[in-house]
Order: sequence, then structure tokens, then C-alpha cells
Amino acid sequence: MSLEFTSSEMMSVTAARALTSEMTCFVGIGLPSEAANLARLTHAPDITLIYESGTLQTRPDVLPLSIGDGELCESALTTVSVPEMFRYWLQGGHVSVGFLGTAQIDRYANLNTTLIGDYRAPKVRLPGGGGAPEIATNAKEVFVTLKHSKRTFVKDVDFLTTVGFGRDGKARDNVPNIGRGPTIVITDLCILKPDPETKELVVHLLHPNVTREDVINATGWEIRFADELGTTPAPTAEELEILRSLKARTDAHHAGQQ
Amino acid sequence: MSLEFTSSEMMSVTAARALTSEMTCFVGIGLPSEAANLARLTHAPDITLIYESGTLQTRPDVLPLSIGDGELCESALTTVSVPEMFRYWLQGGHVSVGFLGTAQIDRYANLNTTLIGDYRAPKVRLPGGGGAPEIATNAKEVFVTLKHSKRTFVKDVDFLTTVGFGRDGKARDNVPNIGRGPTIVITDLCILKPDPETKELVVHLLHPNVTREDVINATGWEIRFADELGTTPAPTAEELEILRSLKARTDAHHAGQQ
Amino acid sequence: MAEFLSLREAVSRYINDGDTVAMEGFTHLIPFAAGHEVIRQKKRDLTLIRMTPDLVYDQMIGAGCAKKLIFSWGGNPGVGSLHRLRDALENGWPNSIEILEHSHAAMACAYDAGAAGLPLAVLRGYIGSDLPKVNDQIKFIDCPFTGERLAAVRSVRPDVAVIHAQRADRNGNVLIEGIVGIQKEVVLAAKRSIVTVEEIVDNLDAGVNACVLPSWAVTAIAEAPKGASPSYALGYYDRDNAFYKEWDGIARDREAFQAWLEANVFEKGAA
Amino acid sequence: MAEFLSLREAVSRYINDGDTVAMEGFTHLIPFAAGHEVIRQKKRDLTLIRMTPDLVYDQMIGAGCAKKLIFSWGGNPGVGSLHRLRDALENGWPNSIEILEHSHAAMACAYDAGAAGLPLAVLRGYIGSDLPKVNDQIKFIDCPFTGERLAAVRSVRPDVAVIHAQRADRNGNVLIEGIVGIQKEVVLAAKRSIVTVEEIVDNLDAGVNACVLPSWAVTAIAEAPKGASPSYALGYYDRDNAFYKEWDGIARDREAFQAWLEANVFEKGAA
Repeated sequence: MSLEFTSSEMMSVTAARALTSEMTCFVGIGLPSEAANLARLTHAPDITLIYESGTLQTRPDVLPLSIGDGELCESALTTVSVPEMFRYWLQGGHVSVGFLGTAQIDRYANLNTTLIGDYRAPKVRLPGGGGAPEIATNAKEVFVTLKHSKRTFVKDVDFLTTVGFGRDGKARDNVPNIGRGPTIVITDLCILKPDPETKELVVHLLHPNVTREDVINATGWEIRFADELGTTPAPTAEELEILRSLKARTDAHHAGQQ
Repeated sequence: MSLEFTSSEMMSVTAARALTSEMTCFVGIGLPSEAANLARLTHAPDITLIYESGTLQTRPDVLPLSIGDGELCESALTTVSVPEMFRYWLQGGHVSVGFLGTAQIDRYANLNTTLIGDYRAPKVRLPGGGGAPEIATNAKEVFVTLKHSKRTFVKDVDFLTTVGFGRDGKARDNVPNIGRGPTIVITDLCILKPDPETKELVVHLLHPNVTREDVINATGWEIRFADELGTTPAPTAEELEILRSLKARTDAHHAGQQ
Repeated sequence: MAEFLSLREAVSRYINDGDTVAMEGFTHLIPFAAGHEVIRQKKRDLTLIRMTPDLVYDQMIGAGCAKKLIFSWGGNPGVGSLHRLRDALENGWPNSIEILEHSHAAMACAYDAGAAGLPLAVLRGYIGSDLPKVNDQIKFIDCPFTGERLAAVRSVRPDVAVIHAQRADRNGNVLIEGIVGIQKEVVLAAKRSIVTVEEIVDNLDAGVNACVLPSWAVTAIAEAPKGASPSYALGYYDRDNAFYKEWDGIARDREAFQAWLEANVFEKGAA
Repeated sequence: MAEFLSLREAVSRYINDGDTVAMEGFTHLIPFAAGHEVIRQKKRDLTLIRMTPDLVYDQMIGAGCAKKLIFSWGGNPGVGSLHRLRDALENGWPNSIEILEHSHAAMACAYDAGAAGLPLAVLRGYIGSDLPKVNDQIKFIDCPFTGERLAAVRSVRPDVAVIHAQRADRNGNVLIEGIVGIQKEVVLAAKRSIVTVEEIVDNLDAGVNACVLPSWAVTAIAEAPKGASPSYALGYYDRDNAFYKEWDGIARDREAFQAWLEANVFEKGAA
């Protein structure tokens, strides 16, 4: 059986598979939210999803457009204030996985969502840090998902909004009371993990029909590949069906809301 | 018309009169609570009462035995957590009057509710600080009410739990962002106020039928009297009736609760 | 006690040119009606504070109300950039604006500290981030008990807080329900506050632990039905997600934006 | 996820001799049933933490469970002293105990900081008080922004939190209503937690912003109907104020206390 799927679908399905029912996941909007809800609707029905708007253990039927859509509150176990969310639930150590998107990532998995260019004279101004800077250190580990390109995968981020392992890979060394940082990066081409020693991102699995050259051409530094480079399993028919119906439901809902 | 009343009733009625409808009053249990609710039931119907258990704007029908009786919550506008009460509402500057009782008070209106004797080998162990240390500095002003005796009115408190004006009368000088401290002390004998300069407590009004000697004999230091010493107005028939019915209602309620 | 005023009167009386104004509502209950009234009254040189300056601040910045923005995430959620904000930052149109940016956690803590009457908040934050290099309101302190290095941020104490809530009772007590965000904190942290509400009712009909702002903690209340639209008010109306998407097109173009502003803000009076 | 256990099993498994145990409930929802089970199981050398150590700790201290007490107000509210606490402090009976005392504000902030994963809390407190002289967990810091001197207290992070709540659903989510005190904070600040509940229900029937502890934030849940009596549980039963007054007589006398303990705690098993 050979299924048709897009690279975006491949990315969402793969990102979803990184999650399990036992996790408490602090979910960023966009790709992470899509992956987390796909996980919940497939193999991880009991995963606990938390959004920074204060919604604890939420189960939206459609993907929220914003971090605080009504869906999230109405389907949550309870909704707390934003300071409580960041202070008691995130900083208090109750989040096992922080799931983040980003505009730029560098070889040490540092994230830039602030700007391209110089801080005082930006070429492109991006939204800013949001929840990410503290999710990255207060969650026990961090998953990152983004599309792979030379613009997004850069040797050094223009601005270090959210720490992966710092400019030299050592930013977490000897810092007490913080999480392990990024443990997996999922793109539309491959799965990367930090080298256990140097913390530099290394490609571990290529998605079906993706070549080493595709990844090399889409990465802004000399990307390394693991010695035993594998292939990511393709999406199953069930995963694709549930993802597509979630997205169709979402589009219909948001378009109709007037 | 000459009414019969006890010195305790005189004290409660006088303490109640210090309060107005415009005040937001953080109420200690016991005498302050009795006075504050009497005020609410007589001349200050719109006074806002706050108890440290988190009950905002409460209107109990009977006096609570504890700071957190069900009455307080059920009749409150809303009930918040204890950290929120102390952080947002008291420290945040929303309390105009802190109304405190105490076991000991000294000439600079410092309060001791910790112990009599030496800290490591107490003669009498008292309950401790409770809310008072921060009520005394975070409320815009403080009213104190207690029974007058040589045991309670001492030259220097054994332990300074809650600051009035400090051991030398100068503890509030140049301390930013705190309230004025005690502005009135109401006992069963008289009304005292701190001297505007030295902060030493001075008797301003004697209750009906109380003499200077009564106060001198019940005070552990050489008590001063104001140049124009007045007499506190006696309780009115209405005040006494409302106070007595409040106390009767309270006794019946608490005895019957099993 | 809170005063009941028209929105026009409340904005006119309590927001002055040059004020520091925090209009909050974390994606829910965003005070759009109040923002539009600020634009209509041509308030200028405001320092605008908001964790998530989305469309309402994009509109106010595009209309020339702001000289400075303090924020932690500035985008059109799920859609993209705030083009008016970017035009101001990248091209100085209609005027250049200063920015001071935080993370969400730090800003939430800064509001919390403001509500708690403190000059600073302490958090485990900003580790390894470049943000402390560009924001002088972030410092680091050592815990006197453990020696751990922690971030400290100056608390937020705005001149005016503006929020939208579901309802107020006739005494001026305000109920906020659902995603309560940072609304209680900003009102308690500010010197003055304006609360717009969907309706004024006899009885709040609130649970024992509901998020209620007592009348004595609020300066002014203005009735503004649908006052959060295109954001939403739980129990009243849904988020107009289609408009959020549509805004992207309007805001990309200065003329389209100005035409929108004329037709939808200036030509409509306050309720 | 929270485990459902009998109270006996929960106390046996999660409270060890020598542990730091915080049993909270600010006059409301005091976990008396759990305290009695601790007495029956003859737990020893506990460091007991509680803002208002009232009758439940008086009983546990009189029964010899405690070696140290951390508190901010220790009395029988509206009645008078805790005679068992005083006997331990003044006469070392049945054993001497150490104390560490705070103000309510500081302790509430210390729990809040514990829940927030911080090593310290900062407050405007203890100004002019002698308490910092006898409590080495109080220090002072200077605000790096304003220079204001503020109190710092070490956060509270107990080994075990014990609270009583109205109800849990079958997934182990817990609802607390009414005077919620410090209960959420103590559970989040502790390494382990035991929650006793009036009943276990299919549906919590809670408002959108209710005080709910998710199952994954709780270690063990034990059903204990009337588990807060003589304290109360809003919506279930009232405070037994008459017993609080009666306790004064029982606790004044060592033999009367021991007879009460025998008849009311040891001879009654856990539910």
C-alpha cells in the first residue's frame, strides 16, 4: 500500500508520534498544537495538553486559531490565570514536555522568534518571545517542530530568544533546576537530535523520499548525520485520515465564525 | 435617660464608632470582628469587611468564632486564596484600616501576641503573629482594641510581634510604602492616640464613669493625658440593642452547631 | 466605588496623552471598543503595555496613539504579523515607536508583582536568552538562601488599566469568567481602571470563588455590548476568527488600513 | 495520575517518620481524619508545617508525633490557647518540640513560592518585628530597581502535603470550594500529596474557573466522609463550634486528653 501525503502531513504525523499519553505537554500555537491534538486523537488519548492562556488539560474538537480560543476553555478541566499558569504549573515543574515552533533555529537548537537583522533596525520584526524562553528551561524537555530551509536552519540565530544549548552548546551546564532542553527537532525533511556531548543537532532519521542532499541544501551549516541513519515510518492511513478530518473541521469552523 | 451597660459593651460600641461606610477594613478575630460587624449593623452599613481567610466584602449574620467560619464565605462577594489575600489585597494597598486585637501593647503601640517571658523558655506561649505584622504596615492605618490592665498595657512589650512605632517611636520614619500605623487604641476605659511627635500613646477620651486614676492604675507606664481630656459619648439604646442581639444570635448559633 | 460612565466619558476622563496604558485580555475579552474610543479621541504619546499586542494595538499604533510598546508577543495569533506594528518599527510610520520586550512569564510575573504592590518580581527565567541584553528592566539576583541566580523584573504599575468583562452588578462589582488571563492583576496594579462590560445586571450570579473585582477596586465602568468583538466573551459571543484572518490583508496596506479605520472607528461613535 | 487508596494505606505508604508534613486547610476543610490516622499509626519525629496549627496539630503534638512545628498562628480560634502545644513548649510534654514561626503573610508567600518552584518569596513584611531575630529563614534583600529593602523568606517545600477537599471525580481530579486557603499551593509545593475527600463522584460539576487539582498533580486520594469534622466542608456540613469550645477543657488536662485520644482516635479505625 502506498499512500499519498505531503511533507507537511509527514511533519505533523511525525511530531505527533513523539508524544505519549503519559506526558503533560505545554503546547505552542500552530504546528505544535496541530501535532499535539493529532497525538491526542490517535495514539495518546490521555495526553494532558496545557496552553499558556491558562487552560489546563484541554481537549478541543477543532484546532484553536489563537492560544485562547473559547474551545480551549470550554473543553478544559479548569482555567487558571496567566500568572498562575506560568508560576505554579510551568515553573512549578508540572510540565514534562514543552512543544515549540520557531522562525529560526541554529545548530545548538537555539530559537529566534524576535527578529531578523539588527535589534534596533530590524529587517523583519517577528512576534517575540511569548512563552518560549521559560518553557525551554522549565519544562523537563523540549520538542521543536518547524519547516526545514536555509532561512530557518541557520548556523547562528540572529537573536537568541529562547535557549537550546546556547551559542557554544554549554548554556545548560551547571545551571540548577532547569530541564534537559531540546531533545528532538522534527521538520518536514527529517528528525534531528542534539549530540549527547557537543549538543550540535544531528540528523537521525530521514523522512521517506528525502535524501541527504535535500537536508544539506536546506540547512545553513554543515549538517551532520548519525552513523546509523534511519528512515522515518510513513504516516498510516488512519493517521492521515484523522489529521485531514481535524484540519477540515478546523477550517470549516474558523471560516464560519463570523 | 441613663442606660446600663458594661465596660465591654462600652469598648465595642466605641470601637465600632471609629469605622465608617467608606472604609475597607481588614478585621482581626474577637473584639475587632465584634466592633466591625456592629459598625456594619449600625452607622456604617456599606463598610467593606475583609477577613484573612480570603473572604472579600463579607456580611456575616452572626459573629464568626474563627476567621474562616462558613458564614464568612457564604455572605462574601467572593473568596480568594490566602496568598492572594495577603499579596494582592493587603500588600497591594486596598485596605484602608487594619483592625487588630492584641495580648500586650506598649507605650509606642507595639503589639505582642507571641509570648510572655523569654523566647526560648516562655512563661506563657501566645498564638503568634498571624496576619498582624503585615496588616500593621500594609494597611493605610491601624486601629487597636483590647482590655485595659497592667498586664496588657506594658512599658515595653516582651516580644515585638507587630510594630506600632518601634522601641523608640521611630520605626516608621523613612520607611517607604507603608501605612501610618496605629492611629487609635480603644480600651474598656478610654481612647488613646499616639502623640504626633513622639508617637507615645496619650489618653484623649475617658469613657463615662472612668477616672484618670482608673487608667493610671491599669497602665504599666506613666500614662499621659491630653490637655483637653474629653468624655466618650455613652452607647445609645439602639447601639446596645443591636450589639446584644448580635451577641445573643452568635451564642445561640455556635452552641447549637453540633 | 466604581463610577458608571459612558465609554466616551470614561476614556476622556481617565486616559491622558502621555499616560502608560495597559489594555489586557489574553486573546479573550480584549477591550476593542475601548481601544477604538482611544483612537477616536486621538490620544497621543501613550506607552502601551500588553502581553499580546494583537489587532487592538495594531490599530492604535497604526492610528498614531503610541510612542512606546511594552509587550511579550506581538502577532496576529495563528495568522501572522501585525503589519501596522511592523510598519512603525521598520519604517517609522505613522511615527516611530520604542519597544521594550519581555517573555510572557516575566510579564505575567511583573503584573502579578504590580498587583501585589511590590517593585519587582522574581522568576526562574531568561536563562541563556538575549532579551536581557536589550531590556534594562531585567536584572539578576542571587537567592540569599540557596545562592541560585534568578531573574528579577521591575513590576508593571500602569497609570490606567483597561479591560473588558462579562458583567457588572449595579453596585459596580465586576465578574470575569473563562480565560481570565491577567485582567485582575492589571486592574489591581494600575492607578486607575476602566472596565467595559457586556451588560449591567441585578445579580452577578457568580460562584463562591469566582473572579470578581469589587466595586472599590475599580475606577469606572462603561457598558459596551460586544465590546470585545472580534475577540470574544465567553457566554456571550464567539471569536470572529474570520476577521482576524481578514485583518492581515487590511493591515498590510496603509491606505486599506486608513479606509478601514475611517469606516469602522471614526464614523462609529462610542455606545 | 492520583492513586485511590484507603486512608490507612495512603498514610502508611506516603508519610514516614521524620518527614516534613504540611496539613493545610485555613479553618475550613481541615484534614482531621488524616491527622487521626497519623496518630493511630504512631508516626514520629515529624516536622509539622501549618499556618494555623489548631486542634488537629494540638492532638498530634499531644500524641507525640512532632519534633518541630513551623507555623504562623497557633491557637484555638475564638476560644484560646492550644494547651497541648503549650504543654510541649512550656514543659516538654510528651516531648519537647522546636518551633519556627512566621507571620501569615510570609507563610502564605512561602507556600506560594514553593508552588511556583522558587527557593524564596519576597514580600513587604516583618518591618520592625522581632520575628526575624528568632527565625533564620527570614532575610532582607534590596530591590535592584528601587533600592527598597524587602523581606525574603525561604519557600516551603514539604515532603508530604495533606489536605481535605469536597470531592474527586473517578479520574482523580479534585475540587476545592469556598475558603480555599492555601490548599492548592501546599499540594503543588510538596513532593507527595494525600487528598481526603467527602465523596468520589462521576462528575465534579465545577465552574470554568473552579479551584481544581488535576489528577496528575496529586499522589493519593482517600475517601473520608466527614473527614474535616469538627472543621467543616462547605456544601456538606457546618463547623462544630461547640466542640472547639469543649476542646479547651479536654486539652487543658493531660489525662482528659489521653482519655479523649483513646476513645476518639485509637479505638476508631480509619474508614
